[in-house]
Amino acid sequence: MLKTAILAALCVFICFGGNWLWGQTMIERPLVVGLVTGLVFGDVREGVMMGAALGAVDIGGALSAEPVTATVLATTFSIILNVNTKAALALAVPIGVFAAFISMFLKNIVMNVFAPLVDKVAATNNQKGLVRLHFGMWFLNYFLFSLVTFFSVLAGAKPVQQLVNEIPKNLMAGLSATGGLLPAVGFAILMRMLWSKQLSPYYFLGFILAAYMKLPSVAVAAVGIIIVVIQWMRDKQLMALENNQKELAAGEVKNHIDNQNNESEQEEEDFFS
Amino acid sequence: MLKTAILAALCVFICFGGNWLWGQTMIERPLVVGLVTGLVFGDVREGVMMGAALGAVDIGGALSAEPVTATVLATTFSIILNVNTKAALALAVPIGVFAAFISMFLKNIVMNVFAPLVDKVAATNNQKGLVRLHFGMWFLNYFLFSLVTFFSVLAGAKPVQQLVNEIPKNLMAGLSATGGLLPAVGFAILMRMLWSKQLSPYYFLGFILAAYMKLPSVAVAAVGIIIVVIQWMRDKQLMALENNQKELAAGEVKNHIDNQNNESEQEEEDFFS
Amino acid sequence: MLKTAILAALCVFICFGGNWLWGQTMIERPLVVGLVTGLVFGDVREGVMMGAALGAVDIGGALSAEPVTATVLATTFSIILNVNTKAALALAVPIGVFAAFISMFLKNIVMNVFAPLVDKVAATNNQKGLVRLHFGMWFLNYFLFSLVTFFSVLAGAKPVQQLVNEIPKNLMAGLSATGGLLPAVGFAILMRMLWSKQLSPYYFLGFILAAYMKLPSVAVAAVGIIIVVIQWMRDKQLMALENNQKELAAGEVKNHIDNQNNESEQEEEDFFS
Amino acid sequence: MKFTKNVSPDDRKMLNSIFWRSFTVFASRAGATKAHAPGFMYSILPAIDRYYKNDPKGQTEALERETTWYNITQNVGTFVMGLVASMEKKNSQDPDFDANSIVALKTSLMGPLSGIGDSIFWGVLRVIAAGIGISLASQGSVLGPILFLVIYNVPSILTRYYLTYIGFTLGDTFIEDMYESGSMKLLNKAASTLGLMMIGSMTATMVTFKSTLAIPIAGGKPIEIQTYLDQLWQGLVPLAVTLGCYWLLSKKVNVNWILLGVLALAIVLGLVGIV
Amino acid sequence: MKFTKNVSPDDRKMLNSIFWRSFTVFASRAGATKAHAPGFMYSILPAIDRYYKNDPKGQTEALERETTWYNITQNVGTFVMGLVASMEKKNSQDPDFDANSIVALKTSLMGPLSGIGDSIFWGVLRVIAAGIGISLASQGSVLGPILFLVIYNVPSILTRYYLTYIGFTLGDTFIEDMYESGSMKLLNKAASTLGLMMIGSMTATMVTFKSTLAIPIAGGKPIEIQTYLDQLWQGLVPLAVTLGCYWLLSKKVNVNWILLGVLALAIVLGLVGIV
Amino acid sequence: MKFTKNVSPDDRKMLNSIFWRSFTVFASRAGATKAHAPGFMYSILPAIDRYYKNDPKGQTEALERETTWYNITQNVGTFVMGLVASMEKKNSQDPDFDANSIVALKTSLMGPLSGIGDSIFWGVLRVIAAGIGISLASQGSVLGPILFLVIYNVPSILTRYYLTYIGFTLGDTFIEDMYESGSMKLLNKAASTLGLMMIGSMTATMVTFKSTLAIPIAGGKPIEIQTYLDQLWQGLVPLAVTLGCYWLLSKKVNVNWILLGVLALAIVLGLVGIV
Ligand SMILES: OC[C@H]1O[C@H](O)[C@@H](O)[C@@H](O)[C@@H]1O
Ligand SMILES: OC[C@H]1O[C@H](O)[C@@H](O)[C@@H](O)[C@@H]1O
Ligand SMILES: OC[C@H]1O[C@H](O)[C@@H](O)[C@@H](O)[C@@H]1O
Repeated sequence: MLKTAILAALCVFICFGGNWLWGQTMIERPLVVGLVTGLVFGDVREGVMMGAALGAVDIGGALSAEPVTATVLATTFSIILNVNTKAALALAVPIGVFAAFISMFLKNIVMNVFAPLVDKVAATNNQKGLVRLHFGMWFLNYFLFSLVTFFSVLAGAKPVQQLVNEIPKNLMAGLSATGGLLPAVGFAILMRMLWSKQLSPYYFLGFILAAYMKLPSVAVAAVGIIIVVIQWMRDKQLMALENNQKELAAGEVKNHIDNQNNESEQEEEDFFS
Repeated sequence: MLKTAILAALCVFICFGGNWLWGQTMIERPLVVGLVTGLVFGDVREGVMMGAALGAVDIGGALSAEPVTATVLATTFSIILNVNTKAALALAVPIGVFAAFISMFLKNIVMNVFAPLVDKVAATNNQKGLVRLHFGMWFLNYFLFSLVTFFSVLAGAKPVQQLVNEIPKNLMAGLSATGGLLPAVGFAILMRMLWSKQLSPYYFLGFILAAYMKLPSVAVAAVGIIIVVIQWMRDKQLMALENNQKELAAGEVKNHIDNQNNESEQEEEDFFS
Repeated sequence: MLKTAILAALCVFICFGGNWLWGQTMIERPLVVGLVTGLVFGDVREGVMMGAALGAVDIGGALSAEPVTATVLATTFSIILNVNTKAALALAVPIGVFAAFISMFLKNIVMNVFAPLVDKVAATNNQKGLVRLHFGMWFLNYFLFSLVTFFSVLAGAKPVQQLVNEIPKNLMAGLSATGGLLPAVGFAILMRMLWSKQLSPYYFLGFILAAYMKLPSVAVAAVGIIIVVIQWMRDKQLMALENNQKELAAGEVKNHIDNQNNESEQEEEDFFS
Repeated sequence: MKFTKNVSPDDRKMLNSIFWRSFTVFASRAGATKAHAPGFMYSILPAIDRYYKNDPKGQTEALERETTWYNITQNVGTFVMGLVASMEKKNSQDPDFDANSIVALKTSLMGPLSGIGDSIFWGVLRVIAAGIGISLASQGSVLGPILFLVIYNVPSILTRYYLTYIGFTLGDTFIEDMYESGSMKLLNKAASTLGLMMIGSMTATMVTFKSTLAIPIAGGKPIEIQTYLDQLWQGLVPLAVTLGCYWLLSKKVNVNWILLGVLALAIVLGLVGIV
Repeated sequence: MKFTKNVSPDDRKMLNSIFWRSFTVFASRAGATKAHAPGFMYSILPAIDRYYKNDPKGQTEALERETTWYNITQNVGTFVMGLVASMEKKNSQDPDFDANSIVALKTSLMGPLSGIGDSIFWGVLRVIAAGIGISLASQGSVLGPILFLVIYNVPSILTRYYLTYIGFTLGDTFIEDMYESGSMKLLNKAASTLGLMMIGSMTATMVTFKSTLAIPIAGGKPIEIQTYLDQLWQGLVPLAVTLGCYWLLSKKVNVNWILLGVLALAIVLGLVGIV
Repeated sequence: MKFTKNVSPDDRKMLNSIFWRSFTVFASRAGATKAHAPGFMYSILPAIDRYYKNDPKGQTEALERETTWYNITQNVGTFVMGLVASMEKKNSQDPDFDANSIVALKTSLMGPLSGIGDSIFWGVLRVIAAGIGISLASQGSVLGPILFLVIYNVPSILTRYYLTYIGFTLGDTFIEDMYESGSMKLLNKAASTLGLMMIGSMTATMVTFKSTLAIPIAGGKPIEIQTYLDQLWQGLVPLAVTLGCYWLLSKKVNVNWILLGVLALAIVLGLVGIV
């Protein structure tokens, strides 16, 4: 069983890791995963059909299971244990649900430990370090993730399910909640860079438009652009006034007076119509 | 049957055309159409009751059939063919649905061919031409429309229904879609007259208020007026500043200085409170 | 029965009046009212349990009956008439609905007669009068209200219900409507104090945000604050410009010129970023 | 009525003429792009002829201004006619008047006035009249249709009449005030702002497009394209088509070609099964 | 608490007095137009007497300012009382202070503070307390009502107390800052803007009107008038009545006549079957 | 394509390099706070190295700018990469350039571009490809997965390629224009305004919190706390946590402590049964 477990984990690593390493080319969709697993275990037809079955269920992301793990496990069980499609799915999908949680947990929480390193390579302009970090994180994440499949095959489906059921519900809920709250830190960092007392109202405006008026982000952006354009024209008008004033104050009145008058008249034409 | 067909078409022409020629006085409502058709075919009571029957169905525009055609046909069938109300309605209403489409098609699409003529009479200040065009379009539109009723009576209800069913669905869908898209051209013409780079954001604001915030047009207008009033006061304030500046630049400082100060103080009072 | 009626009315007066006299401490909740009535009539256990029964129904204000009256009556009936809980509730709750209306009517409409007196004590700085008025209104209101309970117990539940049913529906509807419309006068008085032509658009903006965009008042306030902050900064910018202009006009140019330039540059920095 | 009293006999003659002509405003319909423009032009002719008496160029320009899309519940549309008359008057007297504001104001009034007008006349009044009429008619009485017509038309025609005068009088005072305070430039900006907002909102509600295309999924429910279009941007196609037309117009493309293009586009979309 | 420490003994005495009086704020209710104004006046008296000690005119003016409609969840209303006290202090010291901002600020705080206050106290806290209380009481235990009262009142009264101080302290600092930066004019504009927006939103939600009139249609379902009113303008009647009252007030019509008028209007509408 | 033609050979080399690197943009994920920042940094390196050739300080600063949260549908994210490249170019040439606008612009583009990108690529294109692929595969044909990959990837990769160039070219022109009209200050204000609005909207939609706490009522239905939280303020907890983090950051608290704090908070909330 060890060889089977390693091969299955490899399939997950290739399809899932490969998809995100290289352009999200969709080699993580059940259709493709089924094909790959079929090739590895020597039954392409079975693999492709299992992929089609899971793919039809998952269209539009309807499945709450992580589809790569689910497909690999279902295909493996079906080819190796020789059970039929239905039974293989019934064994694989619950583990896929657990895998979805693990994936979220790895990406959002475990990988947080590398966040300081990102700042460090940037602060030291350590470009080689950046490359190593980037791909190192990739490897670690998907390697760890493949272990779910590895142990599932090794231990057999049933015991794994039991184990999963024993994790306290409260703990799981808390871990899930971290994923919802952690982006706050990222946004706070962005705010540090953009915030100014003058502009802070716009942060809350964006919040209200999304939270209360239920506008999707394209519409918030459109409203934002409208505001920004109107603001811009007003600012330009005021800048012109200020500059005129400075010139007046500087006593350059005599020379520029005619030009200025014409100019500001023109501007007025622009702004008030 | 020819005489009957001509009389029925005449009823449609009088009621439908007459309604729109003269003040939408509602002589196109089933109630009135029934009376007129009853008078023409010599059975006022039957006409009035048929009108009441159809009128009760159509209140609030619940009917997708064009009511004039439906009422005239139903009344005609009932008086001439001597069938009962139910049967007459069953024959007439489907043709009325077709007539509704023809009416939309004539008004929105066929009549488009006259749009250039409208521009032409305007460009040449040809007022007689305008009058002729106005009433000519009226006659043509409602004359053509009456033909639906004419042929329906002449050919009998059944064959007409069959003919209608044979029009390809895709073509009908396409023709319907033109009605939805053509107003775009009308709005584009209006935009040509009002558009300016400065004010363009407000076009999109109006769009978003209607499309995303689902405001009805009275509410969009109210928001618009609010914006316009606020903008106006700001603009006035800035104009006052600009004018002061110009006077300063022109060296008229000495004479007006006191008045200005008082004035601008007063304005300030106004604007900042 | 007179003694019982007086005692029951006293319970209402103590619980309802007491609650509003002193800090809305919730001694008007069925739970507490039941306890008090139980104490008065010598069966604490029955009172507490009746309170619990009514309290569970009324959680979140689900009951359209006025809870104090309903609880007192139900407890009284149950202890004195010795009927069971269900029956006591069936008798008491309808009278409670009527009492809710009476309470609304007293507070919103009858008490309006004292509104001019409030203005009068203020206009004459009659502080003692204010105190007397404040507590006098309290006493009158809750005394009158207790009479509902008094007469209900005295007359017995049935006849009271009949009486209530005989009030014309139209009159009741009209009286109810007054409660909905009278706050208009209060708001109009507030508007008199805040209204200015310049700011009137914001009144309508608030209306639209609540009526059309369905924003709750916290969100309207948030939008208001956002607007006010943005407006404030613009106003400050314009005030600076105006002040500079006045100084220029006053010929103070020479002395302050350098400082001003620096200052306005700084301001610009502030406002345009 | 106060509004009808302060009007000079000549203006009164003109307004009455506009009132009568307004009955025919919806007689013709010049397609989806101009709607009832000819009817509006016909109705407003008395004003044009009066204020640009010996000025054919003025008449031409005024007529050309009015060739744009027009559609307002006709019983309240006379308000706009009166208003436009008062603005044309000002325009004929003052070379500085910005004639564009006439179109801007007219345009910004269409949506709200029709919303109100249709509610009152088609919603409430007609339904009341029909309710009474049908009750009588269903017993075969001729009184049914007759009462229906009377109940509906008396208030309608009175409204139509007085609004002609109110539009004219209000417009006159308002525009005079603007002039005296020297705010014509601001008036034009305000009218254009409002006009553009209303065209924007009409683009969203009156230019319509709905794709019926659905991609069938083997073993699943079909994917409806319209859902994704709405997710991208509500009313994407109407907005794109309107802006496209505007862009073509600003490139001096003949409007007839644009019309034909939109027609062809819609039919092709139909034939290939997208709508 | 930091907020209670930096207050002078005299202010502390005054604030404590306001705190205690605030318990009676809702004792009286002067009808729908003033609501709890007398309670507010009674509560704020210690501040008025303190800051306008030998100035009966100042006292009168201050009292008159506070006769307007007042209604805030009482446990958080003390925040406003503290704030008003700090503004009256400033007003008594500085002749340039714009006393209107006191009303403006008070008004703009009512809606949001009650929204928050009612949610927390009536929504959450009371429900928690009742849940626990009912569980015990349904077994006949006197502990039920007692625990209910304790759980509810301890946090409520603490909130009431500290907010009195917080309102006063915050207000003091804030207003001092405004003064130093010379922005009092802007503060008044801001408070009035916000106040008007909140009155507008309260007009929409708290002035209510619903016609139950329905026109029966022979052979169809009845037409409900309210539907068409909403189509015309949401909250048309409340807005019209409010603006009407405002207009009458600005024409110096006595407020009692207006009240009577609204009363009569509502009853007549009821009698003729419109509401 | 016009957009790829007007680019100098050196820029072309750089853009191609960015294009290829962009395939790995989502390879790593540095937790919920930085998301795909390292991938973005790796992809943009060619531009940084080119424009700050002998300027390690410039390189460092540029890299540090890019360490913030990054997440855009990757097929359209190259547009932003091109744009950032053009802005880094300007920044390297002009000491007055406000480098903050780079972050501002990038941030403001994330939400809308992902909204559009996800709809088109994950919504429409992938679903079409899967529909066709599954039909074939369910009969056991290897053509199923292959066609699926081809149909999906050809348009995706073309989009990715051209958007790299379009972002660069558009950005270049736009920024040049701003410079000439002397509006850089305004550009920065505009970008920051937009950026803050988008972060505000992302706070509302992407920071999530839902309490499952419910108070059971003896003899009634349970009271759900989340309902009252929403009544207080929609998204109260996400907003409070975000502002809290911001406040801590501005107090120079180390970001790692903040991260830990949020983690601990969430887990504790879970353990005590609030979420
Ligand atoms: O909506 C305004 C107007 O549009 C069209 O002209 C017709 O439907 C009228 O009945 C309606 O009043
Ligand atoms: O809404 C504020 C306030 O209004 C009234 O006074 C009562 O309903 C209180 O319970 C409530 O707190
Ligand atoms: O939403 C943008 C982006 O977010 C994540 O990176 C993934 O879910 C991608 O598939 C998606 O395109």
